[in-house]
Formats: sequence, structure tokens, C-alpha cells
Amino acid sequence: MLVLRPKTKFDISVEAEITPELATKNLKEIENFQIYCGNRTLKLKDLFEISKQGDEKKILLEGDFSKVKYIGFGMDGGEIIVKGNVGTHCGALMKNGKIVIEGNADDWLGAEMKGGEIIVKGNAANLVGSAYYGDLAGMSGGKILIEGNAGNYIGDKMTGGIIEIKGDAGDFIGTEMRGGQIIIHGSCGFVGSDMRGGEIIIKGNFELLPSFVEKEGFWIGDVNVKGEGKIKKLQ
Amino acid sequence: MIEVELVTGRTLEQGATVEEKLTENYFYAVNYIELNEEDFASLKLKDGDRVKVKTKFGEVVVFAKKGDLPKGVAFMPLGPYANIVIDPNTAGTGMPKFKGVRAKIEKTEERVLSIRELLEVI
Amino acid sequence: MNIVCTFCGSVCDDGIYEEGKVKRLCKLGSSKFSIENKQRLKAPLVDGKEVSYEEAIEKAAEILVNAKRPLLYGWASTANEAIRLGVILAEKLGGIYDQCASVCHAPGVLAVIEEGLPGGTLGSIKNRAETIVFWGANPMEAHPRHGVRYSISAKGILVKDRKHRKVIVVDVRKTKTAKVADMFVQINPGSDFAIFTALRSILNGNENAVPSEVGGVKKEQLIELANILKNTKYGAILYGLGVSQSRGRDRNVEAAIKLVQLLNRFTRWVIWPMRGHYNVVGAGEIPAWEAGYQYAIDFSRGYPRFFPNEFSAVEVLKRGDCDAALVVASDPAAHFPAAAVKHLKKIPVIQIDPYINMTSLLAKIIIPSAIYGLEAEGSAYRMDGVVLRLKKVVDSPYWTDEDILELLLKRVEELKR
Amino acid sequence: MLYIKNGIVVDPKNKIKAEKMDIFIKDGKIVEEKDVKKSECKVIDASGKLVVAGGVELHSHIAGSKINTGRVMRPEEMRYVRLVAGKFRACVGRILMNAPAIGYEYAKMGYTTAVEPAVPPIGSPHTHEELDSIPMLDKLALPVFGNWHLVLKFVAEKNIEKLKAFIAWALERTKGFGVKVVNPGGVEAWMYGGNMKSLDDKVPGFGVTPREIILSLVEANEKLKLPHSVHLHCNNLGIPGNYTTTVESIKLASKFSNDKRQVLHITHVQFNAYAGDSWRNVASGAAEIAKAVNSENVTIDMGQAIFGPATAMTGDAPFQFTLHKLLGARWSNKDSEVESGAGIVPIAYLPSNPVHTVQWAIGLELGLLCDSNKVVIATDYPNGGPFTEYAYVIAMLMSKKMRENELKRVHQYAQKATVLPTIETERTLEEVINMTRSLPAKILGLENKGHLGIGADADVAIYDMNPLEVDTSSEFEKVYKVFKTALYTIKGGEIIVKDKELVKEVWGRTFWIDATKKVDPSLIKQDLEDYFKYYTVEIENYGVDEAWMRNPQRIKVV
Repeated sequence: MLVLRPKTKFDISVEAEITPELATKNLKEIENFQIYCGNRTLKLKDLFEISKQGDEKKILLEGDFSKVKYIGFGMDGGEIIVKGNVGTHCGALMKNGKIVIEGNADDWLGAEMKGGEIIVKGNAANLVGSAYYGDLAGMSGGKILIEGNAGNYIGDKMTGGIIEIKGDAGDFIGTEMRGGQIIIHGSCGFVGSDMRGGEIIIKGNFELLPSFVEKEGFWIGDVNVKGEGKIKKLQ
Repeated sequence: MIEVELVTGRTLEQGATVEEKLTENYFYAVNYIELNEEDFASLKLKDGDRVKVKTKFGEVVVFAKKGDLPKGVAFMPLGPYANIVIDPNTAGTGMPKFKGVRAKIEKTEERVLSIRELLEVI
Repeated sequence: MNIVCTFCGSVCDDGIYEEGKVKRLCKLGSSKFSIENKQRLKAPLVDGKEVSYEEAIEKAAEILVNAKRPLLYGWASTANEAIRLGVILAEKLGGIYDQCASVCHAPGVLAVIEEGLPGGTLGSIKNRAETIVFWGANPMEAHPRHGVRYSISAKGILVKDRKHRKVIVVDVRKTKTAKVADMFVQINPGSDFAIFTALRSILNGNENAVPSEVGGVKKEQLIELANILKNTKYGAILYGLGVSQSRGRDRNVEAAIKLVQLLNRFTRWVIWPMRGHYNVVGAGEIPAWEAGYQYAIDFSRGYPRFFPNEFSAVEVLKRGDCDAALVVASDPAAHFPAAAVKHLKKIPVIQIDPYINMTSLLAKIIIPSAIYGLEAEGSAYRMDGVVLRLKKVVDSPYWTDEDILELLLKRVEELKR
Repeated sequence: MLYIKNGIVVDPKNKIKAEKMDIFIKDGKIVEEKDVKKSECKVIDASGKLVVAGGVELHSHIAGSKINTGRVMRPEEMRYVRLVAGKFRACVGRILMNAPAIGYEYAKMGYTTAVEPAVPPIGSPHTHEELDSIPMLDKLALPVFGNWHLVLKFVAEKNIEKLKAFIAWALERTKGFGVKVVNPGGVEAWMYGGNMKSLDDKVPGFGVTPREIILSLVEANEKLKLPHSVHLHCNNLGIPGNYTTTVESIKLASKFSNDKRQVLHITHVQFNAYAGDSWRNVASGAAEIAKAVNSENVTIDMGQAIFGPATAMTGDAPFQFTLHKLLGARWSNKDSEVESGAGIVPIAYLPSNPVHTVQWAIGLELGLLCDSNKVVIATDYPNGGPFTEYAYVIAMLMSKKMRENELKRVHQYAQKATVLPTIETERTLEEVINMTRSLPAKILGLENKGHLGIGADADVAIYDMNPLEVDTSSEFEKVYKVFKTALYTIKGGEIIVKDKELVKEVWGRTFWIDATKKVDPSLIKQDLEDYFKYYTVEIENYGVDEAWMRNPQRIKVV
């Protein structure tokens, strides 16, 4: 297992594409792992205290990582535990493994995620499980659980997998969704615009768009794309 | 005190003075809020009176005017006064929400800060 | 002599300049050319002290080269030549390029990424559009001559005049433009998206999905509007900040574009944003060809990346994620939310601008520049992407933005070597 | 001064077929040996290497509002990083690239000249600004004429003299090089949702037909003796069965003669060469088209489709809308004043898709069935795909074996819907050098391009291959590799690529045609004045002045 702690409070954001794979490398490789801070190219050891405890494919991030981006980007197995907040693009393009964030997550959490699991104990920001600009599909597999609230644009163009939000979510949930499931225990804004498939299940209030029709206790749409997505009330 | 949906926008005066920001002309072009006539009356306002505009994001004192607006909608010219109270969250888009924020309006005797003073308190 | 107006996105090119007086232009254009009212510096200032251009630029170069993440912001009110240098400067510095659209029409760019932009030039609208819908746009105040020159009462070759054209305004308040329209549809704030969606449902033959009222508009009126749109030979939706700055932002624009795509299955419609500053389009077009994106471009890794949720100036400042700023031809201190201005007050700010403004009050270095269209020549993009050549009609002691940036870029390259 | 020593030169224009020769360069020109002092020359040892003229791109959408909107609309394209900023500019883009990348990639491929073939006239200042941001290349721009109201008016009036004066005026104002015609009449019809289905449909509001528009513009173009012929994007592009329209359009050339060059250039013919009557039974019409091409005084470029992502962007706005509906993809459109239109739609060509396979095969058929002196290699970038894959096209044209291999991996529909599998022709090295150099230069009327004769521009490409030792038919992998990246590229006498790497950034010229002295401008003065009342810009602010351009090069027509 690899344990990282920020040496200082970061003013300028840091980009560190750390995946659990790194924990299996030797200490020197880990220390010299390339990271970025603004326009400077640095080594992991320049900004973080590093301690390696065995070869387990696991990373423990202790402290405030809210300005550290791309944690677990594209990871394919192993585990990352963040004892604090985490920056943007965490777990984006993830294929396998597990990320647990004990604090809050920033935008693009699990964007275009393909598999694995992300758990956020706090809140998540916007674009959770969404497609990156111009791409045709968002999250396609795996599971994201947010125990707090989430922001706007959740599960854009989602084709598979599950996003579950225990609190409230923002506006535009499951836009152009084609498959998979979004479960919201709290309330949210507009839901399912241009949805073709998949399910959005909501316990609280939400705003139904004038492009869904009621059918046997749930709503089906979006009629503008001849969609067969379902919006259901969570019982 | 009333609650309104606050929108901001361009005006001809704001535009015509936008390249002379530290002048009185600009000051008067951007330091007011327009309220629907009924809303205006309900606060017992007369022209030249000042109101405090409060939102989740800040508060600012400006002059009150009557405007051709639906009840419950208020308008401020875009500029530094409005920018104290609009919603700065960009919600994943990069764009703050300049239009459409819940605001509380109350009559006040506090004075309207100058542009320089406004920058000081930010 | 003929002048090209450098105030709003209409870039009216029929102005006349005679002995210090302008003719034909609107109130905004006239104010632009009335420089006697404007507060301008005599010379560049560094920490409040007058210095030469060379000294100010030298100091600016040092600040920028030493910064880990400089923000280069503004660009909507300068010439193409300066913008191009600005993009290259951002690339050399490994900084961030962002421009005024990011607090204006940039959500429209996100919508274009989703759906494209079925549009046309102003000349196409003027000559062909039988129906014009101003949605969340108030040109009578923001673009005062737009109506006469390009839209409301413009005389076209195919659509002759105002009598042959229907003007519809959709807005949350009865604006000056609404007062001259044939039809005003008043909507509740934040309901644009739902209304665009309802119109699509109606046009798609799914009226049953539309409830009796959407966003404060009765279903009957929505059906009436949908019928007008559908039965127009050639129409244009011209949308303003009411769409891009309110709830829904980019999604509002996207829904509007989807509506236009649908309308083109029945007849011809185009859609276009009512861009604000005279060259805000150039501030996007030039980085697009130089770096692939229009705004919110980060070069910290040596190549451009685009993430407005992180790299737009407001976000960068709110996140405290920059340690120096170069502001060119813009006034973020006046036009950004307070939460963003806070950080701007903490970092060294270099300003290049013809006028003193609110940003000048917090800038470390202020470099005064010539006014394009009056004191300097260059090119600019009208709101519809048509490039016009800005004229120089009077001499001035000021360097142009292009001159200043050229030297700044040169000094930055030398310092980085 | 440069001295390229012992290279194996192939120079079709000067009838040099793989001869060992020395090339001397001074002041940006190819000169005779006696004109240089060898001791002062920088020497490039090209022993056993292929030495040819710099490539001439005849049709590639490299600048202007179309490609720029394409970039904005497709950030997923721009995420591909080609080059990190350093000595050279940062370069991004998979197929659509930023402007520096376009210049660098052409240079790396050994190309030194390129034509932007579809300039909306009112957009010409934008196009030139963007062209001015493309390093490495000499550039030309072709404004579009075929739907311009004034053109339609003069055609309706059958007034060729006015049309001549107008062309001269427009080329000067747009700093254009020649007359491009896109879907004549069809784009104007599109303004009300229509299109032109045949050469004899009538354009709404004008009563003229595509046939009349083409014939009138060719007549005016020929009478003006412009270096380039009319450059035609035919009607009915992208529609099954359209090859007949193309053949008919080609035959219009029989009414004209010109002993120096073609009288009509038909562009990206692949997109206009479909038989069948729907996408379900689409087939190749290339053989019929090749027959027509070979018997008329016309030239073509291929519009080759390359498997992978692409972006359709043309002035053919109605076609783009059709494509949008067909694919359900993003769609941008630009109706330009009362001049022209355009559209943009992302596409991809997949080897598993029967239609795409037919498209891919048709381009190659055209390259093999037309006379090698009539067909130019091009992908209609980015419509057919990237220009960076010209090496693939070259290798395919040169090797039947490679084609057989490729035909095995693509959808087998191509076997019955095209004649590609039966074509035995293998292009020689001299032929492909012609198809990428001498021929496009000749078609454009650029006398100093596309060859290495004395007085030619010193644009040279050196490839890592000894043509005397390579069997291009069987060693197609090597051919591909060789033409993918030049060993050296020399632009205007400066070495810009060395050992396959960029070494220097240079800025080329932009050629434009000044035919204003050949016409009487007063003929159209009144028409312009009347017409500009309906423009949104003043006539004095319309167009581009040389002073605003980086490096304009006026070519006067006498």
C-alpha cells in the first residue's frame, strides 16, 4: 500500500494521474512519478510525503486532495481511499477497482467510467458519470454511490452502470441517457431530457419535462427522440 | 421585505457608459434595481429610495425604481452591484448564473457605495 | 470618412467620421467615439508610477514568466491581430487563455459541441427571414441598430420590409424590443428549457406530453407559436443572454438548436447568438484555429486543453487556481461575480486597455492602449462571423494592443530561453 | 544556396524518369549548376534517395469558417495531441487539426502548396487570416460562385461580359485564385428547403439551370484566360445514382477547347460517382465517369475516403442537411448573405460498413481507371479523411497485391458493387509523382510548381527510397512508409524538414489572380451598387486588401 500526504496546502492545482498500479512500483519510481503543478513538471516527492507499506495495489490519500486532479484516472483495478476531498476527473475512464472518497468530490467524477466502484461519503459536484465534450457515450458500467448531494449534469449520455445519490441532485439528470440507472433519494431539477433508454428513479421532487408521458404509474420518454427511458418514483 | 426572482441585463445607459467606469454616469447607470409597481408600492418606496438586495451570495444597497416587470421579478443592470448578489456558481459550465436568483428586498437607510468602495468590500 | 464601429457585435460599418464627430451610429456607437468623456492614462503605470511602455512590458513579462499558472483574459474588445498574439503568448507561458464569452455566450459553444449550429449570416436573415424570434435578447438596448440594419425593419431583397416580417419576442420581462414586436411571449425566469422542449413535443406530434401550462405560457399559446414557426418560409431565432446566463445555460441553447434542427424538417430556420462585444467572435475564432478551442483553454501541459468548468476565468479565480493575470481589453473586476474578483485582488494583475476601469483599481501594471476603430487599424469579427477591417481615423500617442503584445511575447520568449 | 547531390530525380513535367541528378537552389528557385558557387552551398547528400518536387494539394479544406466551426463542434477531435509546444507550436487534432498542425503535417509529408477550395466570398477575410496562420505552405483560395445572386442574375441575362467583369472583381476582392462552383443553383434552392435534382432544374427566383450556370461560368472563365479552370463540385453530391449527373456535367466540357489545360476540373468525384437508386443498392459508377473523363478535356481529383473518422464540410448545404438526417449527427449550417451556404457534419468511414466500403473503392477506381494525367490524389480533407494518409492512397494505386489484401479485410459488398477487385493497373512511381505534383500544378496553372526544372520554385521533397531498387508492386509496406514522411522537405529553398523531423518554420505566400485589367469594371458598377443595398456591409468594406495579408502574391492575367 502506498500512502501520500500533501506537504503543503496547494494554491495552484496539481495534476497527478495516480492509479493503484503505482503502489506496486519500487519507492524510487514512486518518488519520481511525474506530476504537474501549473506549468511546472514535478515529481511526486516534491509535493507529497510518500510512505510505502508493502506491495498491495492500494493507495491511501491522507489530507486535502481537493486541488489534486485525475486521481484514479483510467484505473484498472486495486483501490484508492481518499481521507478527505478530491479534485476533478477522479475515477474518470475507470475500468475496474474501487475508489472511496471520505470527503467531497469535484466535477467529472467517474466520467465515462466503464467499470469498478466509486463511493463518495460527502458530496459530489457536477458532471458525475458524464460524457466528455464531444464524446457520444458517458458512463457505461460500474457503480457510483454518493452519500451526500450531487450537482448538475449527472449521467449525461450514460449507457450503463448505476449512479446512486442519497441526497439531492442538481439540474439535468440523465440527459440523452441510453441505458443504466440513476437513483436519487432526494430531489432534483429537470430529468431525462432526450433520454432514449435506461431508468431514473427519484424519491423526492423533480421537474418533469413536457416530453414525457405517464404510463402505468411511471413516465416514459423522451418523446422527442422516440425514447423508451423510464422515470419512476422511488417507493 | 419581499422576495423576488432577480434577473440582470444590459441597458442602453449601462452600455453607453461602460468605457467610463469610474464616472458618475456609469455609477448611476448600474446602481439600481427595478421592481414591479405593486412590489415597489408594497415596500412603501418612492423614487430615490434605497433598498438592500440580499441573496445567498451577498448583499448590496442600490436605488429602487419602478419597472415594467411581472410581479415578483426584479431587474438590475449588469455590473458590479449586481455581481455582488448573483449566483457565482457555474455548475459545470464555466458560466455563473447572472439571471434568475432568489433575492430578498428591503428598504434601507444605508447609502449606496461608490464603485471604489464596492471593490474594497469584495 | 467611413468608420467601422467597435462597440457591439453588430459592428456597423456605415459610420461617418467628420472632424471628431460621428454620424449614423447609435447611442452606444456614439459614446464609443466620444473620447473626450473617457478617462485615459498618459503613460503606463507600474505600482502607480508612470513608466515607459518598454519598462512596463519588461515588468509584465517577468511576472508572467515567473507565474505557475497565469490567466490571460479578455480579448473581446481588441483586434484579431492582438488576439492571435494573446493565444500564442498563453501557449508560450503554459497559461490559460479565456475570453469574455465565458461570462456571455460561451454556453452556446457547449451547445454547438452537442448539436452543431445551423445558422446564417446577418445578410441571410435580412434578405430572407420572414419571421424573427428574439429569445432572451433585447437588441433595442444591447444592439440598437441591429433591428434597422439586419433584422426587425431591415429592407431585404426577398423580404422587403417590416410589413413583410413577423417579429416575436420571448422574454421574462417586457423589454424595449418586446414593445416593438408583433408577438410577445412572456415566460417565467428559468423556464426556457422546458418551453423549447414543449415546442419540440408539439412539432413532433406529441402534444399529449405537454401540460396545460409550461413556464408560465399556456399550451394554446405554445401551439400557436409552434404553428407560426412551422409555417414560416424562412425564419431566424436570435437568442441572447436570457438564454445563456439563466438556469439551463448551455442546455437552453442546445434545446433551441434541437428545435431549429427539427424545424428544418418542415421549412427553413436558422439560429444565431446575439454576440455582445464587437470582437467577441474573434476572441473565439482565432484560438479555435490556433489551438482548437474557443475559450477556457489551458496550456499548462504544453498543449491546449478545454474544460470550461475548470479553466473559464470565473472558475479559475473562484478556485484560486492562478497566480497572475493579464487582462486585455476587458474589465473583469466589474463584470465577474464578487467571489471571482476576490482572488483577482490577491494576485498581480497586468492590464492592457485604452480606458481606466474597475480592474485598473486593482492592477499592478496598467498599459494604456490605442482604441481600435478610431486610433488603430485591425480586423474584427461581427457577431455572425463576418470579418470587417477597423479603420484608423486619428493619430494617437498610444501603442496598439498588437504592438504591446508583440513586444511582450518577444520578451517572454527571451526570458524563457 | 543548396546543392542536392546525387539524388534520383523523378520529374514528370520535365520527362525525367528516375535519373541520378544534382539539383541546385538559389534565392528560392531551382537554378543551373553554373549559377551557384558550390563551395558556398549547403550540401544535401541524396545518394540513392528519391528527389521530387514538393507536393501540391489541389483540394483541401484547410482554412475558413467551415473547418473552424468543425473544430469547435468537435473537441473530441482536438484532444489528440500531435506536438507539445517548444521550438514549434503546440499541435492538436486527430483529423481536424489546428492551423500550425496543418502546415507542419503537410510539410512532413513533403507537400509545400495547398488550395483551400471553398471560400464563402463574404468570409474571405476570415479565410485569409486563417491561411496566414498556416506555416510552411504556399496557399491559394477558391471563392464560390455558383449560387451568388449576381452570378445567377448575369447568367439569367446571358451576359458573359458582365460575368467576366464580376469574376475579375470578385477574385480581386476575395484575393481568390479561381472560380469554384458548388452544387450550382442547389444551395440557393436550399434556402427554401429545396435542391437541384438535375442539370435542368430551375433555380427558384432566377429561372436559370445548373447547366446554364456551369456553361456560363466556364465560358467567362475561359474568355478571361484564368490560369485555373472552373473547379466544379457537381450537383447531387452524396446521392445514390448521382454518377449520371456527373457524367453529364463532364460532357459540358465538349463545348470548349483549351490546349494548355483542362476546361473544367471536377472535384472530389468519389462523392459524385454512385450508381444504384438507394443506399441499399448503391454501387460504383466510377467506370462510366472514368470513360467520360478520359474522352473530355477535364481533370478530376479523387475525394478518396480513408477508413476512420472524418468530417463532412462543404459549401453544399442541402447535402449536409441530408447527411445530418441520415446519421442523426451534429449539424452546422451557414447560409451566407445571398452568396452561398455551407454545412458541417461529423462522419466516420468503417470497413465493416458496405456503403463506406463502396466509397473507399470508388476513389481508388477513379485513381486507376482515369488517365494518370487527369486524376489527382486527394481526400477532400477532411470530408474523405485525413490528408496525412496520402501514402496509403499512393501505395494502393501502385500495388494490386495491397489492394487484394485490403479487399479481404473490408465488407465484401465491395466485391459485387465495384470493379476494384478486377482492376489490374498498377500506377508507376512516375505516375503517382505526377498525380501529386506536376498534374495538380498544371491544373491550377502554377508554372513554377510541381516540377524541378530551372526557374521552378525551390520546393523539393526527398524520400527515403531508391526508386531504382524498390519493387513498388510487392513492397507496398515500404512505399507507404516512405511517402508517409519525407526525409527532407525544402520550401522556397529552406530546409524545413530534415531526417523526417521539423527543423524550421517558414511562411509561404498566398497566390491570387488579378484579372481586373482584362475587363471593363464600369459594366457592373450599377449592378454592384444596386446589389450592395441589400448587403450588410458597405461595398468599400467588402473583401480583403493585400496590405492585410501576410505574404500576398498577385498573379496578373494578361
